[in-house]
Amino acid sequence: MSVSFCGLDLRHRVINGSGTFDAIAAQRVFGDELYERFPFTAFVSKTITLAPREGNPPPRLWEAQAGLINSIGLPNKGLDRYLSEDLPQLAKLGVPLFTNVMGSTAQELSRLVEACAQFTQITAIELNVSCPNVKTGLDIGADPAQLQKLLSTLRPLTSKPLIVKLTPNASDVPACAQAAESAGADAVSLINTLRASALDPRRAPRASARWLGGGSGGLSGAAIRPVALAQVAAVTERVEIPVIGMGGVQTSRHAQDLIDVGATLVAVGTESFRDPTAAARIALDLDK
Amino acid sequence: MSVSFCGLDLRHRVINGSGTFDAIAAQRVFGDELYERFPFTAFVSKTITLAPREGNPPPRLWEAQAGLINSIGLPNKGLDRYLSEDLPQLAKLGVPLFTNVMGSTAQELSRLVEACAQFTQITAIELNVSCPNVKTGLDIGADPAQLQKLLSTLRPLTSKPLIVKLTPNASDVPACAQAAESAGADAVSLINTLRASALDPRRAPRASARWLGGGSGGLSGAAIRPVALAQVAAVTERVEIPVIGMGGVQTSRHAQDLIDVGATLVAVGTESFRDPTAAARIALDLDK
Amino acid sequence: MVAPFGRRTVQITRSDTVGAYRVLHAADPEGPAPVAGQFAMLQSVERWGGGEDERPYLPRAFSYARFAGGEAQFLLEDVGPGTNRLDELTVGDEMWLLGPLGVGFSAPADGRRALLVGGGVGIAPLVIWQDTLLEQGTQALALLGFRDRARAQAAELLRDARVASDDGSVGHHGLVLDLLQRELDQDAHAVVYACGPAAMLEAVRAECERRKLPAQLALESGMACGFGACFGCVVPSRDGYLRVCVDGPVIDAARLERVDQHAGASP
Amino acid sequence: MVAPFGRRTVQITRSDTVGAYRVLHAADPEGPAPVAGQFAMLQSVERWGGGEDERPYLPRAFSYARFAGGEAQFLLEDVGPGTNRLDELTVGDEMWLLGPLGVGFSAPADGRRALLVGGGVGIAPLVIWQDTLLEQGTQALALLGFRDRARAQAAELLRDARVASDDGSVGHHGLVLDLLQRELDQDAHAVVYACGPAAMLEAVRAECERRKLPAQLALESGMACGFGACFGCVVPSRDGYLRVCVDGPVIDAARLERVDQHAGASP
Ligand SMILES: Cc1cc2nc3c(=O)[nH]c(=O)nc-3n(C[C@H](O)[C@H](O)[C@H](O)COP(=O)(O)OP(=O)(O)OC[C@H]3O[C@@H](n4cnc5c(N)ncnc54)[C@H](O)[C@@H]3O)c2cc1C
Ligand SMILES: Cc1cc2nc3c(=O)[nH]c(=O)nc-3n(C[C@H](O)[C@H](O)[C@H](O)COP(=O)(O)OP(=O)(O)OC[C@H]3O[C@@H](n4cnc5c(N)ncnc54)[C@H](O)[C@@H]3O)c2cc1C
Ligand SMILES: Cc1cc2nc3c(=O)[nH]c(=O)nc-3n(C[C@H](O)[C@H](O)[C@H](O)COP(=O)(O)O)c2cc1C
Ligand SMILES: Cc1cc2nc3c(=O)[nH]c(=O)nc-3n(C[C@H](O)[C@H](O)[C@H](O)COP(=O)(O)O)c2cc1C
Ligand code: FES
Ligand code: FES
Repeated sequence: MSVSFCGLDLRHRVINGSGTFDAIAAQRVFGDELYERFPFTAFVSKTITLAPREGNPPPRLWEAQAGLINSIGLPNKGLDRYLSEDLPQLAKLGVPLFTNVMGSTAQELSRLVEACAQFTQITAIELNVSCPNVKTGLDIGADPAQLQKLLSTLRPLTSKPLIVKLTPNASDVPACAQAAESAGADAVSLINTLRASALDPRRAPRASARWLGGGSGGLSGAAIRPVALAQVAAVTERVEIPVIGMGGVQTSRHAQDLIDVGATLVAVGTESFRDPTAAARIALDLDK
Repeated sequence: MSVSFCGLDLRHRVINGSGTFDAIAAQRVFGDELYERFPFTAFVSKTITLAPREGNPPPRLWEAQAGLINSIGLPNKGLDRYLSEDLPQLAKLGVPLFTNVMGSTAQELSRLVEACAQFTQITAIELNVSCPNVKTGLDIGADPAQLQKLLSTLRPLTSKPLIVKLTPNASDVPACAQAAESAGADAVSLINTLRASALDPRRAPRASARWLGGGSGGLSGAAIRPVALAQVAAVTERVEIPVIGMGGVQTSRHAQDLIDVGATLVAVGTESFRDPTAAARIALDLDK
Repeated sequence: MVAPFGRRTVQITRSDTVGAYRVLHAADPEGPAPVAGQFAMLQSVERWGGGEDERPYLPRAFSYARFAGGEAQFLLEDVGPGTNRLDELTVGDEMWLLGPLGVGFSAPADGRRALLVGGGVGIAPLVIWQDTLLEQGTQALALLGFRDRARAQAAELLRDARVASDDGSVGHHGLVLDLLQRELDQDAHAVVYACGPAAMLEAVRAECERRKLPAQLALESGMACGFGACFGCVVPSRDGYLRVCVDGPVIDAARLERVDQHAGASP
Repeated sequence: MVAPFGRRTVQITRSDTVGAYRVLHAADPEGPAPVAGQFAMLQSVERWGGGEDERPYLPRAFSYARFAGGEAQFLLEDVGPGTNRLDELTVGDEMWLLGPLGVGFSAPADGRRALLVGGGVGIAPLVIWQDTLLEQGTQALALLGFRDRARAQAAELLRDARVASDDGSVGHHGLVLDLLQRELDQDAHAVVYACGPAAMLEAVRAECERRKLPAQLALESGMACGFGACFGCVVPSRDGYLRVCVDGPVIDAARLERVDQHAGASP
């Protein structure tokens, strides 16, 4: 059963969530078996920024009830080294590549999009707009008007499909999706992690030492699945462009729920940590 | 250890979340033992509206992973019968009463606040602003400017403490809290349930029949605890007024986490369904 | 019957397989004896949750099937994660129990006999109700419907039950409603007590309405709390929504226009 | 050693108490033999989760303590919900195993002898490393520190180990670092291999730096995936953050300015 997405013909409906699978590291760990049994029908890169980023200090992880809080902080080599070092390796995966990029200004994002537009190995560009606006502190994607303006700037810069990865920490996620659509986005993806915190279990009594090195983090996994289903359903009701649904998907049933409310593709994130071939299992079960 | 909250002297820090404990029904079920061992240091009513409401059609509940989705729809007898029938009974509980009210316009809310202001049995008024605005579809409490305007209208109507129960489905919850504070709110409470959905497990293949009679619902319980901690921490950093923290509290550890990030009181909701005396257990353990 | 405030720990003293079902015995020395038709909210103390999907999270409702000598009996069918977990409890394991909860059955007035109509695991409250009625010297004929022979074995929990089965493997091949009609055709001076799948309850309700006979229906509904706190368990009635946990589970059929599709036992 | 892609099911063949710890044996006939210092991500197939707080949710990392005849051995201490669940597994129970993962130890060059410094449950990778070294004919003296006698019993897993204990109940009353210093004072032509609590690792690192001795430290860190996917397990190094799961767990001490407080075994 092949699936059409933004003009692509994909073998099945399951991809990875950005930042939850490092295909290059995985190749070192699992060898060529990774290529032979690559679980995703398209591969989404970690978020890439213009300049290299170290990411947040440890600890970066906290296990919650049926969920994971991460405060990774988007470590990456920066655009140049991604394009020169990683892209040639990722091209060997044999599936379409979606490059996920983030910038805190329209200028930064423009440069990222323009650069990606040059590379034939990159099939589509995913914009991570869950990045805090330096001025307001809010995610740059949380305000529909701002998002529409941003997209209008970026749209002319490439003919590749532009996927907007919406922030779930917004009052009106469907309005953000509509704004993206009206400004020419080819697809939207959601949900990213929900803002979440944890305290150091070994802190002194009545102290509030934050556990995560980044101060706070994002919740993913099973715990957020009902929120993801609601947001995906609300968005598919309001836009015509295809939707990539994600958030807590662990089984084909969960994937089917997202598809049944209108998602075209489904992404698996945290579940790959528990089961690195989860996406393959889910794709297989979906076909049954 | 007594606790001061909005000029009240409370025996401990644990109250109920609105809509998660019906003291009148509980008295019928558990008899006078309920009074003798009343678990909450103050009692918060279900949300009361001007006109009676039937609530949503069943099914109203869905069990999620470590959480509960409800689509109750705020059934209640309406203001008049609440004041004449319920209030005299609730007064027998022997703890301060917080009456939670909701209206979809400033006018409705004004009438509710004015009416409550007349009753000495009511200690404080909690405003549920997680109610969709008829025009925008967004929660009326999701926009700081609107919320500030609303509060400015309501503040002069009563000298009782006004608690604003913030909506968690907002881009900028701390800004909403600040808006409430600046317009004279005496306290804020959070978090209410996160928007969530579920599908009918027995639906036809590839159909999307919503499970909940209300179309979608709100997620509560353990699954939302890390989100609650993050929102409470973000709010206490930005306001001086006391904060009532809630969301997935099941043990004194969870309550202590909220207190450690600055909450004055803690509310228990869903956990009371699993253990009706949970709040008493938590209050006791907190003191240890 | 008023319930103690708070869930209490009870220990499993016996767990028997009865055909497709399980009868769980739990020592509850402090527990007040329930009225027939009342229920308890149950959850295992250990490992409630952690199955596929991490459910169960909330306690589950079960009718008292018997209560004697400080021991409660529950009849259950493994239909999901909660019943699955309870099903695997063995002697010595502990459960949390909140109860007895809800409104039970009330006895027939004016010398009428009782007709107990049960479907599947819904026969549970009829077991204790028949015990009670027979003790009081009231006639209480049980008419029970099951999907198949394995399930029908539970009919042995009642005295002299007449059985119908969907697949014809035991008793009457067809619906328990057929048995009820036959009985009522012969002697209609009866009160009907029914518990089972929604479709069965609705058929019983409609039949009794047609014949102007009193009927009490023990409903089911997804519950979060069992004591009126969540407003989650409602069913529509002629006077608006009723909370099954505090206004029921036993509801006078006359109060219902029809039995909601979500208000019955798993078929 | 490259790992098969995907978690595989392995069966518990033995579970022994060794003082305060447990040694879990699992049949892994298809599993490639690990290099000493490598680890596996483990989770039980049944009931992973459902304890207090519904955790564990993610798999947990454990060093191979031995691997022979298609059977892997893990040494574990019950410190939380994950280790607690693994601790209660019995013969025939199943685990999911992903591994072998990470970079292991490498043997001393130029005829140096090996000093194996372990603390608490951190001795696990030193067991298999000592086996390997002795087989290769390399001297491998084990210096082990424990909190108390119950924990110190695990020293029996290594050959001729010298022991220190915090409470003085066995061996030297004090730190394992004292034993190391004593050894190095006598013969400093050695490579140090260490695994244990962060404070111990840092002391070992500083000592070796002072003496200009090569040292390999097996670090720990909270992990979500174990195969480089999440970037969650990082520790600071002289060249920025390293992922313990793919750049380690064994890291050349020279790469670290200091051992991060989160990078060691539970003390
Ligand atoms: C008053 C009363 C008395 C009862 N007495 C008995 C009795 O004596 N014996 C007995 O066996 N049962 C009895 N029940 C029914 C029993 O409570 C349910 O069968 C039980 O709750 C099922 O739990 P579960 O976890 O095993 O199954 P669940 O997974 O909860 O499934 C049960 C039903 O819920 C639906 N469902 C599936 N997933 C979900 C979800 N995520 N959230 C919500 N619903 C879902 C399914 O479609 C299924 O029909 C009674 C119920 C009530 C209300
Ligand atoms: C490469 C490597 C090899 C290892 N080898 C071994 C080994 O051979 N034997 C062995 O016994 N252990 C080993 N460990 C450690 C082992 O993985 C941990 O002890 C285990 O993960 C603990 O899990 P738990 O659920 O039992 O405890 P957890 O509850 O996860 O607690 C463990 C630690 O995490 C902290 N913590 C508490 N709550 C949370 C929370 N909600 N989220 C995150 N952290 C929390 C605690 O403070 C505690 O220090 C190794 C670790 C690594 C990285
Ligand atoms: C450890 C981790 C790292 C992530 N990194 C990124 C990232 O770099 N860019 C991004 O857009 N989303 C990132 N995400 C979000 C995921 O892509 C996904 O939206 C989210 O985790 C929800 O899906 P899940 O519940 O299946 O994990 C990350 C999530 C996790 C858990
Ligand atoms: C069944 C149910 C009904 C609720 N009804 C109300 C309500 O009427 N008014 C309100 O402000 N909040 C209501 N809430 C929200 C709770 O008060 C609380 O904010 C939320 O459930 C989070 O806390 P918890 O995780 O401890 O349940 C309700 C929650 C539940 C689960
Ligand atoms: S189950 Fe909660 S009100 Fe009935
Ligand atoms: S544990 Fe995920 S990157 Fe190391």
